[in-house]
Amino acid sequence: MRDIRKILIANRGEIACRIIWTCKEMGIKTVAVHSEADREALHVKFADEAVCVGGNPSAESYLNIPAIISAAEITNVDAIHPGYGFLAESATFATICEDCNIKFIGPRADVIAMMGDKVEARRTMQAAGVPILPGSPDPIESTEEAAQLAREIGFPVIIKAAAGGGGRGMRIVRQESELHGSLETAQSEALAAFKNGAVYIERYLERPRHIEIQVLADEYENVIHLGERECSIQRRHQKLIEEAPSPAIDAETRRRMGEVAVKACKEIGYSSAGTFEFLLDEDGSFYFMEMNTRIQVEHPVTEMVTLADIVRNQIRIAAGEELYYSQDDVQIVGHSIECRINAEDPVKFTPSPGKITAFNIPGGPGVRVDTAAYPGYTVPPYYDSMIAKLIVHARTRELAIARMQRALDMMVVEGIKTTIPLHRKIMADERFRSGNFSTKFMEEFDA
Amino acid sequence: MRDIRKILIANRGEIACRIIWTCKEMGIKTVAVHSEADREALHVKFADEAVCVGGNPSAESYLNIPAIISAAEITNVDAIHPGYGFLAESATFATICEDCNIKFIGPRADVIAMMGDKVEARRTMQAAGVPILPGSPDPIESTEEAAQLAREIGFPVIIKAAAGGGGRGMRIVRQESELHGSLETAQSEALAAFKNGAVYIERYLERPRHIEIQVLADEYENVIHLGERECSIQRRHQKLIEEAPSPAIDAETRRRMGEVAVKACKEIGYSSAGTFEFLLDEDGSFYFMEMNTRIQVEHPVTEMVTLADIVRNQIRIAAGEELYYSQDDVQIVGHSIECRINAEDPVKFTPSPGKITAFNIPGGPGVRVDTAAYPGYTVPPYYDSMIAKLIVHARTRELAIARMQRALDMMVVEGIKTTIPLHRKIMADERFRSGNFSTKFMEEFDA
Amino acid sequence: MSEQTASAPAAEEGPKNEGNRRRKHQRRHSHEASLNMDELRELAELVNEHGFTDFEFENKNIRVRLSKATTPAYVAAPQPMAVQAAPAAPAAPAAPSAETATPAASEDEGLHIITSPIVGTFYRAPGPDKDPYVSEGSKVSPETVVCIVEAMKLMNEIQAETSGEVVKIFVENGQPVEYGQPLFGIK
Amino acid sequence: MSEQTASAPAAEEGPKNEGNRRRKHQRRHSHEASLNMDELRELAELVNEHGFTDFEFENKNIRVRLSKATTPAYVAAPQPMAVQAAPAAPAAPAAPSAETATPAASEDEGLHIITSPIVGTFYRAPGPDKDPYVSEGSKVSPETVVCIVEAMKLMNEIQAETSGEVVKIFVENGQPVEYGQPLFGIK
Repeated sequence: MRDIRKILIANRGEIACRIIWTCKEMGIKTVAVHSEADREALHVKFADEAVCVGGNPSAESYLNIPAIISAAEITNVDAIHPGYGFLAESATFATICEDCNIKFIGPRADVIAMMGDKVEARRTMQAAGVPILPGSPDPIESTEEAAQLAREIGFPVIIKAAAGGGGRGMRIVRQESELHGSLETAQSEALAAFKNGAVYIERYLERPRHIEIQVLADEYENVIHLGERECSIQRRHQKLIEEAPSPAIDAETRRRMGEVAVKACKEIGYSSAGTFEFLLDEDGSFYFMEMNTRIQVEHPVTEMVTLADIVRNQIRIAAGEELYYSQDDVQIVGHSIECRINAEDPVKFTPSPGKITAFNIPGGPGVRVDTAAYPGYTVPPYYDSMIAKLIVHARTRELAIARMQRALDMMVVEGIKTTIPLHRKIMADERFRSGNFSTKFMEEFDA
Repeated sequence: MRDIRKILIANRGEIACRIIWTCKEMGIKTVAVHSEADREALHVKFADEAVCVGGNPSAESYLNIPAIISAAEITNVDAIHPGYGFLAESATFATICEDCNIKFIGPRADVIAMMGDKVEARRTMQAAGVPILPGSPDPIESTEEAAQLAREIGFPVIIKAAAGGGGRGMRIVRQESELHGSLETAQSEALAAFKNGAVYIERYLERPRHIEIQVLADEYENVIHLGERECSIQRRHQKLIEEAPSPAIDAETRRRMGEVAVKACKEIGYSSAGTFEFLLDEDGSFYFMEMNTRIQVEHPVTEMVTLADIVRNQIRIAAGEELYYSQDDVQIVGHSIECRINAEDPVKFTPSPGKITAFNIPGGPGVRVDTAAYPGYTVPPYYDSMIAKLIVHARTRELAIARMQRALDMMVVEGIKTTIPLHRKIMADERFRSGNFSTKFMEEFDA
Repeated sequence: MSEQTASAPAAEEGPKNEGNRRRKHQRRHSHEASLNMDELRELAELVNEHGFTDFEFENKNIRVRLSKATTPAYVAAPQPMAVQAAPAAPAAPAAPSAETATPAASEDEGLHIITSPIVGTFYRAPGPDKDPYVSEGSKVSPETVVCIVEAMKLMNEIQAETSGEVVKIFVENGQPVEYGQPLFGIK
Repeated sequence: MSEQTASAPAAEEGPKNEGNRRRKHQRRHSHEASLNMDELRELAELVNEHGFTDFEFENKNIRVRLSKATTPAYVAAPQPMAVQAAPAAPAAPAAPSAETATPAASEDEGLHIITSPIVGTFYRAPGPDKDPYVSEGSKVSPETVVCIVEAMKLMNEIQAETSGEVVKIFVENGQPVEYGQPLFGIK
């Protein structure tokens, strides 16, 4: 058992506040780190202590490992919570934390490193019995190898960067003639974006859903899952709306996906919270995409339907405690939806930083808001555009949609443009309401 | 089945907003009524239409039956929701609504009238098999009668106004020598406060808990209960903090109390949401106090642990629909606490109306805020001092208290005094945290 | 997009009010010697351009003060009403009252306003085929009945309670009125 | 009662700062006899450029006052930090930095401030038994090492990067410092 009395939060915005809230509830002191632009940010105001770690660009502050480690040392913290983004999936950072005898709140560094390499992760998951899309076991070297493989798998296929994410280094190939050009483009994009040109190839699903399973694993091989999240409403691989449970998943599929994820965690010695992302095909089969070894933006929908506090679980697991509930204790109650409110033009998606002149947060039954914004807050242009997460919970999906519509109507953000109008449109959309949609939803919605 | 497409809300403040939220979720149009002072109030801004019904004193506006009925007529509403307080338990108002062919959202006028008369209510409940405190079946006429009765019941006894509430016309008598004086005082207080000097007498419990059962009844004799609320933290019969479930109630006691309440509803032909208030004695026996034939201030704690929307149920029942879930569907999940944030001095409890210069509402997991206040809002001196209800939900009572402490820390109200510091003190109090307290808690806490 | 819509009235209000004030000040000071109109206009523009909300100028001949009302409370308050006003029922009494409850000060300054003492329906005549109680130009004394407001099937005759001439009628026959809503302007 | 506590610093700040500003401007402009439009323009630009929200000028002939609305944002922003600052750990770097990060303009105006380029622990000397690199009164050139900031077990020598005399040392030996925190004042 490790004594965790003080945690440095190596992040900003709503997730830094979210972590502080749970620390307060656990009686744990908090240290905020911040850039110069974030001196007036809410995570700085709510933390017990705050340290300015550098200039405004993320590389100088929130990605500045020496500065963050120094801040941890001068404030004498027991652990660092990395949140999501920034250093959350940096095996290097996790290793340095270990070396400095500061507990990194997340899985072991070697597990992060393994899951960060898509090819390695795929191989490991396959060995652990997780279904994966038919494809190349190793990075593709030549067009000939790719062609051979694609013929075996069957077109369409997708080329993906081994190190990547967010759509960069990704190409869909529908016939063999396109293969050579797409392979070269993907490799050079991957090299530019991730300093690693390795790509692999796998079957491409035309209308899949993005379904992810939330797991909790302690250091003693106790692993449970908290059901799935439906994350198919994405725009260019950026999630916009998430739900729990998924309208496409029944109890039996949930059990099967959960069991696969739990077994895999045990195989790789995973501990902490984590997420298995799957593609669910129209025929009900599902395939591993990647594992996120950190808290997710969309974790609140799972918290709403299970009443679990996932951050609390992360901290307890990091302290060496055993999971304090079993799979049988996990009940999915009602339906939850999250809308990401971004400081963006709701049509063109161009960022809209600036000062928030009016800000009203909705309240009432079944409404949760995670935000670091407030009236008068200036959204800086340096970071992520998400300013709030609007989350609702109700007995059924239909009631949850009605609640979200009401909450969106009550949410007032003036001074900057936000995605609120887009969310209103999606909530009113017949296809969304039917629950019958895929990751292609936004492409077709835009059109 | 009645068609309810538009509802006038004969109330103000957070409960008016609360009702509007559910109406929005149900696709029902809303009409706000307001006094001149409330022209800028949030319920006016969020409603589809608004009608100024009179001057600032409640008697000229929110209690002004002709003005409210006229407002309902000119806006052509199908129903009126009375909220709590004001006209919510006025049988006269309910009757006039019926006469004007406007559906009063609540039970029938004759049921309201019966429950409004304490002696009558007591008699009816006794006949329906509800345990009542040993005492006088009829109003007490003479000291002799009182003395005879008190000897039978055993001292201490309490004298209560038949028409009353809120502690006026109430006297505890511990020995026979005090009886005559107390009786006269109680009668004259009752006469002054309620224009009705009738009082009755019953056994006085030294350290009872205030436990209430939430019921839902439709017009077809379907009745369910949503478990209990613990409301023992009161100051001069004004509730300050409410919880669900009660730390003193086990599943068996809940079932017994619930069954008694459900049976009574069927006996009296009750329909709509309602609350049975009980005193729970230290030995586990419970006694009927009164029935509230309206939505309660503290209804959110029940909503948090059952995921029911009580206002939605009221409206559906008023529309002539059947209850859409049965007793078996009602699950109590986790623990919820509500703190009433009043614009009052936290020590002296003197009202503190005025302009709110800064207002931050807590967010994050398991936090709900019901409020009609906003930055810049001026709390008028004419009405109730409650400006917000802070409600939390967590897996256990201990976690809920920690969450409430965190939420109280995050809640910022500047410009006026509030009861936030008092709630912080209570949440940190060992006796409160132990769960072992009675309605005497605040008397002893103040001391 | 409604948050943009909602902000529009607030944004318009500032410059409009300021315009009113500026005109008033011009009227008051235009005859005075040491600053002429052009200078004042330039001054006002200058002060506004820099976002000042208050300006005072004074010497032995002259004193100038310019001020712009800031309403931080209004800006900070949620204003979803503007969002909903458009799709709301057209017969809603809220919408007309919002416009007429505070008649533009410039036009109606000096008028005595007869307001509705009750909520109900406004009728100008005692019956459908009858002549109106009063019209523009009618002289009234305090006891003159000027209209009926029907509430709960009761016809409530409203008296002028002042003397003068009816110069403005704010509400149309048969329209709903709320408490305190202006009915007539009397000069 | 902490919300009352929290509001106190904000309330004090306004009048105090305003007082400072007013005094400064009186000093600067008191010799002038009158103002023409060009001067007023210059004045407004000057005041605006410096971000002042209030300006008053008065002599026997003339009195000028300019003011700009202060941001309501600050008032509306939650400020629980003040609440928690008191019970927080006394060795916290946040507390001292909050005070020293922006040295009072009146005292330190004209000083060149050497700030910490990294987060770490501030040492004035190369070792526990050694003399400080510099003291008040020391002359420095750009290459002069003025202190060490220890970060991750590394001793980072900080150079003056300017020439002059050390007139102020903001941080005590052995104290933690954050990025951008003032270390020395050089004149």
